[in-house]
Amino acid sequence: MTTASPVLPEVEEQTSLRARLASAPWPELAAPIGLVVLVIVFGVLDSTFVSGGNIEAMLQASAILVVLAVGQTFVVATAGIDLSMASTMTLGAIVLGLTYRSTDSIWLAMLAGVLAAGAVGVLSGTIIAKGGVTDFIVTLGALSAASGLALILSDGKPIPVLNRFMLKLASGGIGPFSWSVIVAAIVAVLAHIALFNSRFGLHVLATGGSVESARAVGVRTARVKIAVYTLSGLLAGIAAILLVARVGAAEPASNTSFLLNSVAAVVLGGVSLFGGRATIIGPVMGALLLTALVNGLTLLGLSQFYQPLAVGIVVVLAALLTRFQK
Amino acid sequence: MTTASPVLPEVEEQTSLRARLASAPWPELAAPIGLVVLVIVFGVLDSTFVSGGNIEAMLQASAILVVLAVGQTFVVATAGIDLSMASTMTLGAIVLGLTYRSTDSIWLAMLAGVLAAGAVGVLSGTIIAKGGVTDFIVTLGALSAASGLALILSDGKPIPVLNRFMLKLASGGIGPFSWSVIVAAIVAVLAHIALFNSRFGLHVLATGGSVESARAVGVRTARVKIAVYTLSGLLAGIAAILLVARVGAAEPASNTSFLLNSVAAVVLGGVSLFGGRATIIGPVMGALLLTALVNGLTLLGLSQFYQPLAVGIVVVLAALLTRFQK
Amino acid sequence: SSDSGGTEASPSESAASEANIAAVIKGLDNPFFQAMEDGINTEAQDTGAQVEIQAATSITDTTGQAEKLTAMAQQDYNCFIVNPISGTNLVQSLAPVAAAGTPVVNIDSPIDADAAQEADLTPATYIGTNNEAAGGKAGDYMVQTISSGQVALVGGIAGDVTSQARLDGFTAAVEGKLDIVQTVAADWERQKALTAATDIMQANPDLKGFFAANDDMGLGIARAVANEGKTGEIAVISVDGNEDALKAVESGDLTATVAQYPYEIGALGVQACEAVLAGQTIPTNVESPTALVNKDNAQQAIDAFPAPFEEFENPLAGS
Amino acid sequence: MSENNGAVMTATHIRKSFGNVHALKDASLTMLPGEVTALIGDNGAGKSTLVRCVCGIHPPDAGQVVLKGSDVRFTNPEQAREAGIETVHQNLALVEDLTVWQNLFLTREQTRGFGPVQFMNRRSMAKRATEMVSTLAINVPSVKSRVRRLSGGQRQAVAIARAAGWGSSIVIMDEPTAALGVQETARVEELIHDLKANGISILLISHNFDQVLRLSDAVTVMRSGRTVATRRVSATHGDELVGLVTGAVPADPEFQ
Amino acid sequence: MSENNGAVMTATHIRKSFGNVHALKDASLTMLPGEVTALIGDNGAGKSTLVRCVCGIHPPDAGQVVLKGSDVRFTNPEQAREAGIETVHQNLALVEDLTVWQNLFLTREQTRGFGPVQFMNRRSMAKRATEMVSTLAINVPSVKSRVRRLSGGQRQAVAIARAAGWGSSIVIMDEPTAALGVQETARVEELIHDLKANGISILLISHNFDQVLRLSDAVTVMRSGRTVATRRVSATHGDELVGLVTGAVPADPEFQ
Ligand SMILES: Nc1ncnc2c1ncn2[C@@H]1O[C@H](COP(=O)(O)OP(=O)(O)OP(=O)(O)O)[C@@H](O)[C@H]1O
Ligand SMILES: Nc1ncnc2c1ncn2[C@@H]1O[C@H](COP(=O)(O)OP(=O)(O)OP(=O)(O)O)[C@@H](O)[C@H]1O
Ligand SMILES: [Mg+2]
Ligand SMILES: [Mg+2]
Repeated sequence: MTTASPVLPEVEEQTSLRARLASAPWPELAAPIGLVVLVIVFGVLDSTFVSGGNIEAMLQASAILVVLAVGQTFVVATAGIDLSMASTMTLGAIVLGLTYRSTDSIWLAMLAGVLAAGAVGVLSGTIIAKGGVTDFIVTLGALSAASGLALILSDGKPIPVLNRFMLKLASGGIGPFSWSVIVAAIVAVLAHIALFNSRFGLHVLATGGSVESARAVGVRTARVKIAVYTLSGLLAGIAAILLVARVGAAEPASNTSFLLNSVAAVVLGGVSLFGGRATIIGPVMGALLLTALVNGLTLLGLSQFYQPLAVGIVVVLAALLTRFQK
Repeated sequence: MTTASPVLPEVEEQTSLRARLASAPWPELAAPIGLVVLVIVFGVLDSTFVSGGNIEAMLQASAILVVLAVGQTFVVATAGIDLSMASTMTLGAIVLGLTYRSTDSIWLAMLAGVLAAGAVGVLSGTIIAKGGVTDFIVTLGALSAASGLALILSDGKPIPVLNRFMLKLASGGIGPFSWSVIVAAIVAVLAHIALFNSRFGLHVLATGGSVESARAVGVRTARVKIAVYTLSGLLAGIAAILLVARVGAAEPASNTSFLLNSVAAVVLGGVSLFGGRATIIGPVMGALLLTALVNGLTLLGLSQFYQPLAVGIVVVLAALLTRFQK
Repeated sequence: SSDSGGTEASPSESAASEANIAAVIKGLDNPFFQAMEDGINTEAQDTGAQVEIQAATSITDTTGQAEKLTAMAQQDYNCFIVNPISGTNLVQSLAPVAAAGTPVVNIDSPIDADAAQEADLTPATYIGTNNEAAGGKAGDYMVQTISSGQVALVGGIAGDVTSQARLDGFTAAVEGKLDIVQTVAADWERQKALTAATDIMQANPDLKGFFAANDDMGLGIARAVANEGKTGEIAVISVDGNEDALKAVESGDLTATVAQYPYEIGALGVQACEAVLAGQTIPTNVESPTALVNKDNAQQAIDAFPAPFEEFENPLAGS
Repeated sequence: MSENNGAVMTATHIRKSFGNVHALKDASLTMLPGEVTALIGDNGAGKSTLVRCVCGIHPPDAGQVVLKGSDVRFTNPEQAREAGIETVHQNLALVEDLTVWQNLFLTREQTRGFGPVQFMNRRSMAKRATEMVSTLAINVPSVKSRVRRLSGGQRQAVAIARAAGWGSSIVIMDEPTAALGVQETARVEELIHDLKANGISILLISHNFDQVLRLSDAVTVMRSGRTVATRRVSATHGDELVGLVTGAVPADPEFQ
Repeated sequence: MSENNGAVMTATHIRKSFGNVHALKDASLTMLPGEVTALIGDNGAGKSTLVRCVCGIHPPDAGQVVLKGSDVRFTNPEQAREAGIETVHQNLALVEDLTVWQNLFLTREQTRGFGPVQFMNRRSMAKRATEMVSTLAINVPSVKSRVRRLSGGQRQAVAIARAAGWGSSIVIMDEPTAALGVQETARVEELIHDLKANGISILLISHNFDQVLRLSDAVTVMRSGRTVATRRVSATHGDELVGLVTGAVPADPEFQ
């Protein structure tokens, strides 16, 4: 009864690279490949692009987007979407600014900022999980509400945050890596571990893969939902710190470009908006890609009107690349 | 062998309202209920809200969003999303303006505008269907590219379009209904028929419900994808006409507020972003709700900082309403 | 005081033709900045200077603007013209530029003084119009035209610095004379301004006037007023002085606009760079002209456009 | 029926409607400890719905569930699993995008670490998973491959392995061998014997009456949302069961 | 094997790999006109993959498919359906969010109207759908209810009704009765007889060897991606089939 046992179909047990490439879902490679190609092309066109200084600048510039993208990844992995990240970040920044102004303690200020942002996440998450309202609507509401709150609190005026520590955070660093870059890197590494080596991460992927099945085997899908939105809120708060450090002030007008870019980085990173599958490296690459793109086009001196056109085309090409690989 | 035939479990054959309500997926009622409640509340708070003049104004103001939302509905019904609608509309408007300036024929101009917008849709649809790139990325690229094109073509300057016909379209009309409202209404009705009484509509829903199954029974899912994006492009073009007529000029300004609102209207209308189920009435209601909301808040004299907060809260409440109904 | 931050420019770069200017300005989709760009380009052509212009992708894109500047700071420009979205968003990126001793010319919106100090950055000069003053001019004229009654304010994106300054200026000017019923944000969009204005008129039947933080919105409001058939009854005043707006004033749709001559600001920016590189001393603060344009002088303004129609002596042209 | 006959689980007078569809009108079920109880009935009779009510997926509209003598009202499946009820759902309830081992260990993860910092012990889970599956199915590719790529029968084997793997007191199997091949079916039947030998009570839903008669001690028959009869297997035969299922044989008086 | 024996469909030396999983290594299949051909094999043997290759869902990596004497290479399922091949997939290929009648008529819609303006004739389709289903299943709720709400067996009945409904020349059924009750199974077997009587060739995949021997004329056996034997039912018996499936009986020389 067991003669057939030589188990077929064969599967290379140790997932060799060849095997991984063969079976890997190509989308996940869009960002890395795109990034590499982009670097080569721009590098050839303009040597300053690959100069140490510029690479430093790019990394620094991408730090905020990387942190946001990581937060967004967890949400998207549960088949959700957090449209409010950008304005949550703004709210966090304002709270940070106000606290700093009144207490003059940057530590307290940063804490307050992160907590405020986290609170938005908790609220959205709870409404989504318990209220059973679609992620899109709730986070859209949060987007509007958070930016409104930021305006009210700041009375619509930017709050300068001139503080040596913040300045260091933006400019200082170890070797070529500024502190903000290091912060972003740490966030990414921790996120990777959380997603792939912790129960939480597994439950996130399960919830995204199939809520029904996840519930049926006892995953607390509601809690997971709340958790991921809380996480994205907190990361928006950390991004707020980096933002204030970079801009030197807390601005009440939310920077809308982060709204779509945070999701774009995630999707370019090969994470499906339908949930269930995710990586951290992908979205990070996506964020770098988007930043490098703008930087490169600027270096090439592409006139302002042609930039949006170029960005649009390159983004799509980057995604298409993975197809032609096949 | 057939004694059990009195077919059980019973199902009311003619789907009575009670039955429909009982089994209906509640989300679909978010927008209508929300709208009703909103009208009542605002009406009580400020009688001008329900005055003929104001209702006229609201309908007129919502016409553009309604047309966009209808287009978006078809895309979302296939589990896609068209982030580019707003800037496609902008591009359409610019092409319209330029053609009018050079040919002085409004008919030619409108045709050109609609075709240009349609072309964007065809392109996105083709890349998505044939290139196998996620809708989000492609339409994000299209968003960027279209607005870039609009800037290049217009050299960043608004193009005045002063024409009697366009003026009529915006101001004139039958009774209380201005022509633009009538256009929007016709679009909605035709869309409803297309979605529920044509093969195309069925194939759209099938594609959104499950691409694999739809393909397996021979639905040309690729064609369907291309078709819906073409449709949303064309409708963006029609919206462009209404926009130009309304403001009397074609502006390169990428109308970002329409970007999310077009999707928000659809989702508020109870259409699932995961595709497969859709209505037209829902999104139309959603569009009206969003417009009435801003109108009402303005009438109440809510200051600029408090409006975003209020909008955010009300949108979420509108969605929550359907839960409390249960 | 007229000490300049640019005097340490090395004599080797003194020839105008050697000016290699990087300019970073605000949003794309607003005619105001188109005019500014034109000004920069034309002036550069006339003087034979190299100029490279970049702009933020949107009026809220503070970090994006900073990134672009940072990128350009990598390249070898010998003078920077910057029009920051906010008082501080470009300071970080300008720090290395200042450190390298490259002159920085600040146009239109001012760089926050304290922040600049923190990064020991001293702009060679600031060229621009005081937006608060511009709002003030509009306010005074509003009082002049309607003397009393209700007015509503339509701002740009809520929390935007320029918008806020113009609204504040207007508010201050009409304080106690007119009654401001409402302030709404229309995100610099004509269509939104139109809708908002329509709503406001519904709510306040005996409204007398609108103030808009820029011409685009002003034109939208004018359209709304026209739709209500109240052109002339309700005064609409805005700021910028774009071509369309001037025409609208001429035709009477728009009551008045406070012209800020972005074209001139851009041109002055280039001249400033030239001057600094030529080792000249220039004033640290140059008021570029603003003028209130109403029906009387509209034609004049249109003829002169984009140049200012009133004479003003150019502090940079001298010496 | 009386509830204090030492039953390990009894569900009585369960009602459940979905909108206007009355899936369960009056369903009752008794499982005696250490026995295999079969639940049979036509398509659409309500078997799976009853299962979903018992294991907390759908809270029933009416009726009560008594587990080991105490009244229970599960509002979510987690509670049911914690109470020792494992289920193989008809739809298998696998997460297609996760690998085989991830599905097997979902909510039962093995972790190591210190205090709050706990990392998943992937290697040992993968190893254990391979054992769990190999006892049931022959042709299953690496436990590291995603469920999405498995064949119909392979998936079912995975779902069964999961339910059997966690020393629970009750295992519910909704048509467990429907998609299985000859060998796999044989192995699952062995498995059911083993579980029973370990004193685990099993609820088996099947359309294969030979299998039912072969494996189970008692049979409960449902017809269009109602329980119509219970029989000891020793005291019934295939034709009677067919008759009860189709309605040719009237319902028992106690259920009328 | 020879291809010009008037076979209605032959697939020869089909190979198909998914990444590093070699689902089909060398699969061949011959269907004679008007016959019921059974395809059996263990879980994961490659039966469903072979079916998906034949009906255009996965273009095969290698090998050829000959339909009524002419070489075909379907790149999408639509072509297969147009060529007269209807399939009941193991996963049923139903759109859960659509109603029963919509699923039945998908791509076969009845429309009325003038010229290009065609409206769907909902009433007549709903009516016809009710007939199609009622011949197969007893307990199916209104054809206006969404498939998502149907029970396992009800879904399968719908899928079968769809495949049988369109006077095609070949009907492929991948484990059609796996989830069906006694009566429904009986009806599906009747249906297969009727189809055969109408000269339609049928490919039946099943793990139920009694059923195979009862219904089919010829049997093809697959083992881990390879066709290992073909038999006339008249010339074989259950034990041999089991042996061939498990590998206890070696593959026929022609397949080595
Ligand atoms: N979620 C649901 N919504 C609406 N109706 C449902 C739902 N689930 C089940 N039903 C209906 O309830 C009835 C019983 O379904 P159930 O799945 O319990 O049948 P079953 O006995 O398991 O049949 P099978 O043997 O085919 O699996 C069916 O008529 C089905 O249509
Ligand atoms: N899309 C796919 N990607 C990767 N591997 C696949 C895919 N489809 C099938 N396989 C693998 O190919 C092999 C054959 O699968 P197939 O579904 O054809 O088996 P089967 O004979 O139908 O089994 P069953 O009787 O259980 O349905 C299995 O090992 C399966 O894991
Ligand atoms: Mg069932
Ligand atoms: Mg199969």
